[in-house]
Amino acid sequence: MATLEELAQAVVDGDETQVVELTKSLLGSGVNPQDIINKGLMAGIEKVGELFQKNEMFVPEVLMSAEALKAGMELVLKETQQGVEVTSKGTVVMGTVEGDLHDIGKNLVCMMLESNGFKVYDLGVDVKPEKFVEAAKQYNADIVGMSALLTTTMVNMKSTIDALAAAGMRDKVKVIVGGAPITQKFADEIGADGYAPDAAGAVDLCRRLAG
Amino acid sequence: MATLEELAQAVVDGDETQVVELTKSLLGSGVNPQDIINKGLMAGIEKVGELFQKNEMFVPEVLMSAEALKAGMELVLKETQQGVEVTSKGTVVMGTVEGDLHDIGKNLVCMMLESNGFKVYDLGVDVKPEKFVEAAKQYNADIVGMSALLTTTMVNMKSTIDALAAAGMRDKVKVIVGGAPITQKFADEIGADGYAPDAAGAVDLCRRLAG
Amino acid sequence: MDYKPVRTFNELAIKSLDDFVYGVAPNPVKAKNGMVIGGGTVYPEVNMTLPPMKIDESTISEVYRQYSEMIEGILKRAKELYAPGIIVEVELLPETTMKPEWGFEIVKILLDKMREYQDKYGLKSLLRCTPNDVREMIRPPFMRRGEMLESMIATFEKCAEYGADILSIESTGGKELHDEALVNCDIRKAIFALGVLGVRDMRFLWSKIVEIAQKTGSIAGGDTACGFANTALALAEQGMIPRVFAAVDRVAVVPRSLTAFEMGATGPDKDCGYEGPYMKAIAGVPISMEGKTAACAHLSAMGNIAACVCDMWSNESVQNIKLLSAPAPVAYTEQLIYDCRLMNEAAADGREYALKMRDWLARSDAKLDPQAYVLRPDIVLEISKELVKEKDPFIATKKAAALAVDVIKRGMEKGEVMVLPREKRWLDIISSQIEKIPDDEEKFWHELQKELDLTKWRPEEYDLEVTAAK
Amino acid sequence: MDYKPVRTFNELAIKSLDDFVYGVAPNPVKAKNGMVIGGGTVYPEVNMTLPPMKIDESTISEVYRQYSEMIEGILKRAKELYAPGIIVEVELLPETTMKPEWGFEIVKILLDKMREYQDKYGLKSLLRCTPNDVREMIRPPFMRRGEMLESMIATFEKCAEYGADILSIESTGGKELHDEALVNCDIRKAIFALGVLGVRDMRFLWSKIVEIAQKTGSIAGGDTACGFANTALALAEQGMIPRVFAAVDRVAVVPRSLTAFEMGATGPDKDCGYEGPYMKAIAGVPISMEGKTAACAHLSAMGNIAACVCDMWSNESVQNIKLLSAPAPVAYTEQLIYDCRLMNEAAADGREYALKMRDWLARSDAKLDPQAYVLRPDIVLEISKELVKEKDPFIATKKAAALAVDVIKRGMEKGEVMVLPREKRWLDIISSQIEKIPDDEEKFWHELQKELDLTKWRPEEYDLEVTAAK
Ligand SMILES: [Zn+2]
Ligand SMILES: [Zn+2]
Ligand SMILES: [Zn+2]
Repeated sequence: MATLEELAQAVVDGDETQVVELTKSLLGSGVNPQDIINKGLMAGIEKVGELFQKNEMFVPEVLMSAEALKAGMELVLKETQQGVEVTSKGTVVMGTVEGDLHDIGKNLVCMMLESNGFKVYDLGVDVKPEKFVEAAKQYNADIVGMSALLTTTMVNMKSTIDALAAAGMRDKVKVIVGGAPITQKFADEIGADGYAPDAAGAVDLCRRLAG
Repeated sequence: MATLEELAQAVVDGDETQVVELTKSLLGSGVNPQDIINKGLMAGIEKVGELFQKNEMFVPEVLMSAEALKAGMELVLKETQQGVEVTSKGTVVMGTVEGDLHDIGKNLVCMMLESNGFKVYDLGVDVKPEKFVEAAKQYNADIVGMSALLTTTMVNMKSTIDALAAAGMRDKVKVIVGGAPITQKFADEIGADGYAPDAAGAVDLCRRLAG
Repeated sequence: MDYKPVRTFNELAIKSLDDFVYGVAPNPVKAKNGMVIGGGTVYPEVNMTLPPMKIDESTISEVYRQYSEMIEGILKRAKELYAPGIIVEVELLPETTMKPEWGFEIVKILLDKMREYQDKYGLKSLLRCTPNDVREMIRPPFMRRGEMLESMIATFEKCAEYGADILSIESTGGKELHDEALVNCDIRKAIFALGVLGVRDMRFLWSKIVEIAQKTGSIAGGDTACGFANTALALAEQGMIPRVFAAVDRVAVVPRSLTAFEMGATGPDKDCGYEGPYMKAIAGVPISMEGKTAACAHLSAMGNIAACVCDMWSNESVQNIKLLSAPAPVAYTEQLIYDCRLMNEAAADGREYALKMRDWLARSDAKLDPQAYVLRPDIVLEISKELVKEKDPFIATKKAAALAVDVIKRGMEKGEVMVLPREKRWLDIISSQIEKIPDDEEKFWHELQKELDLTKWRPEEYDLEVTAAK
Repeated sequence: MDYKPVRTFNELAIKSLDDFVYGVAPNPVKAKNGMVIGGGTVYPEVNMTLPPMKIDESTISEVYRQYSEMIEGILKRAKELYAPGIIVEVELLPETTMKPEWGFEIVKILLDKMREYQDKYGLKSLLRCTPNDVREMIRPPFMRRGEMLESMIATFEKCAEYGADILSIESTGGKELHDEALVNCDIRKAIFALGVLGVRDMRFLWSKIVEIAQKTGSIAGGDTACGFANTALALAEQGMIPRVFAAVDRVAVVPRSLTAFEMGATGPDKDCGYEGPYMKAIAGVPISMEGKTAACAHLSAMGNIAACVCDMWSNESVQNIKLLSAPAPVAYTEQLIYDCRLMNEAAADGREYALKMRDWLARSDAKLDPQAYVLRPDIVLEISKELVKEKDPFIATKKAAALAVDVIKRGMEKGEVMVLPREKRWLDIISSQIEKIPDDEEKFWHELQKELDLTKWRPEEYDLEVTAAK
């Protein structure tokens, strides 16, 4: 018989076919859907988060796991009548600051956050302070994340924090920053709530801040 | 006959014997002592300052010029009855900041300032803020100069500036800073009036600030 | 309008491994002041950038002051260390490219000071001017029209007219798709992004840059795949994607980067293209490379091997911040000069010793990382020899990727290169992805359309028609 | 109490120029973890320091965090680049030496992490612990008594007991007088400061350090003339004093720095002693050197030649500030590792090629600056051979200076070294100053007293009696 451990492992392996099969089998043998989610699927993606954190999984592998998870989830939600709870870890509004065109670091963080159960709104690049504020309001964000790759645009992070304060939003959201030229010291200076040196660190940071 | 130009050149050459001889000869032939000082001796030391500035004289050469100047000055002051004016360029209180033991950069600046006509009080190394304030008062200083070679002591420059302010002295003196880890930006941040990257720069800076 | 290559490369410019060495290029480039790149001497190329600061009307005078301070420090140190010559690269930022008058003013500050040092002290120097590819500023980007393109071209023109010696760019055609390919480790999309989108955009862009160079007497340098394979390199260094993927991607960028030379550029190729050795092997152009002494800008597994066949040696980019010794641009100028001195001293003892030095540089890194391995001079020649057989850049790109996989697999078997255990399966994944790519470009495009996010880029900017229904 | 040498060097440890090469020392040093310095491999030695910050009770936890971050970054990069081993140097600051418990805690943080990397990843490493010579904190300094000396010794003891592998210091005996000598370019006072004051102080201090090393199983490394000849180097680079004076001063420090080995130290000598090659030639100890890749800490005219005969290769010191790539200590770790790889690869082809590499490193700098010229391996051997004939360190110091002048003059005549026109007369000035020095130390001391400012230092701390009336 399929076990919840096997299901979790299939998520770690990013094996969508296997995840679907095992989920079906577990549902068929009457296992509690809430358990399938918590102890199988979500346990798997937690493990993925850990491995990624330790630099033992590559991004495309994490993305495959996230795909597999999604397939499993949809199946459980479709097949079961009972209410099952899938709580989002939090809502993040993310963007590259004004004047800066660099996507990929920011995109990576978005993907990794989504893979790890966050709801993410990606505002793209060259994002003006007002746009961050607007989106934070609109999506009721827990976290606003800003990325910059240029030493000449990192200074715009402060403007966004100021704009959040001016809009009375500063105590409602946590602000995190990242990108090549950013340091913890800089983050402290501009009054951000956190800094992460890479995508794995960003996931960890968001977990702590939204927790 | 000896000329004022020759005297000035003898100062530049750091040739004490020649300076004494020429000074004697000029005094003997009735040249105005004030001219001997201004157009001979001081003109020479001005030239020395310029050459040092342009990295065309070494420190020991400047020191020899200063010695030669001194000998010439003493002679004029001794031999002449008339009042002659030798104005100091300004008074500088100088020290290495608290916690820092590095002498030589600070010593160099002191020597170069003296050679260039400043009155300098060297407070030594590991100088506490209060000591800077006290000395600035006591000597009626125009300029307070601070040196630091360590990144962990440069931060003490700010304390001295604060102490000067607390003592109501901040608008009475100009504050200059220097040393390996110091930058113009740092000088601006702590509210110093000037920064010089080396001894030649320090002389130039003091000239501008005391002028 | 069609943008046709003015040259094609059907055979290698480098005929023998013994002719493949630093300092010497088959087609050296001579600058107006007499400096020859690729004529026997490796020159330092120093690149500097601003410390953290905003650029706008209120700070622009401070921006100018920064550049002025940096160039003075760099030239002073180069003079003190008796550099035989120096290349200065200024990579203009988005702000200073979008306002061509700002970029121009910076170039003027640099060139004026460089001329002063040449006149006063006999220090010869060249300025490489690299505007930012600001077409990206509008998303999805207009590649062949609009204000951004116009500003960028105006910047090239103004700077070239004032005497910028070398024109370069890190163009971004196809980058949106390539970014997506990277994080998913999807070599199919990467190949399309490079071999179709990148090549088509570079044909357009380089026809313009070469025209400006010809008009002004500047040198059309080259165009690295910085936004492509260097992003892969950075992600691999962070452990985000497998190093083997970055290695394969590096070789796959070769036909794209070669496009500049097909359109009439002459080199020196720009520093941040680790694919440079392939350019030198195929087009015979001199190349600038960066490695260990660019650790100020990025870490890499190719610190020494990158120097094997370089004609200029660069620090990529360093901010104007203070180190214990001096501003960082001055410190890195010193380091580059000493690196170059060593290579040039070895070469002064004869070709035999330059080759020894080259081989030590290669051996030091090649076995430890597949990204370094694909830069080994013999491997570069082996792969390049196959690539020049292909007329079509898309096919060549696909072939480049496949050859890279094969070479790395063979290297592993022979114990010549180490691949981490958890990366091995990725070689097979990449292989099987490549095999699925049809040889027909149109067919491939048709196939891919369904998978693409066409809100991110505009097919029409690459002469592509959307034919498939989603 | 008398502090007598336990060893004297009457002949060269290096018998032939062909045995004078990087990576190999006549008397290699083996550490507890099996690493051998001078046994064939050049290892990187990374030194890191704090960014601008205050050190006091309120910031000490941030100080610890900084060191913890730096060591993690350094070791991680060394592991990723497969360094065969790495040496980490911590130069404690005055604050962290005066409070031995702070210095100890820093050393503990470093060692614990280094042990973790050794256990987890097999990365071998050694810690060099260099307390600050805080005796200077009181002016005029007490050299052989008082709280400062006690704190410094306690720091050595605590750190050695916890397992610091190598003990070093940049001792300052005689520095007050030498500083004065430098700015006046007075070689007489410099010789007295080095050959009498420096030697006497080092005999005292190193008897203690060697004792601690023996008690704890640490290695007694060495003691550079950093406060002496490196100050001269820095002043010469700034154009404050002639380069020829700095070159002569460099050779004049040899007998002083040698004192550590006469007292029982075994090497590896500390990085910032550019006189290191003389130590290796005479005492046969392995040496750490720094050059171009220490441009983060100071500029120099010896960027390559410094590496000629090194056994470890260092960056001297770099602050924990962020570069575009990574924190600066990580970037410099990478650079050092690649530098070492290259030297080790050449040596792997045989001694013949290590010697070729050595000669290129030497040739690249030797002709351009007298400070580099006196480090040329053949010159080092030539001068060292004369120095070992002298039993008395004062006479040896005087002789060292005279030999340096002669060698530079001869080099100029032979066109082997360039001396700037306005420096030439300084060689004659220095010569005539040296000639005036009597061979009798007592007589010299008596003569000098009149010229000295004895408010700056205490003759009794050097067993000197003030005999002359001023
Ligand atoms: Zn680039
Ligand atoms: Zn570049
Ligand atoms: Zn030192």
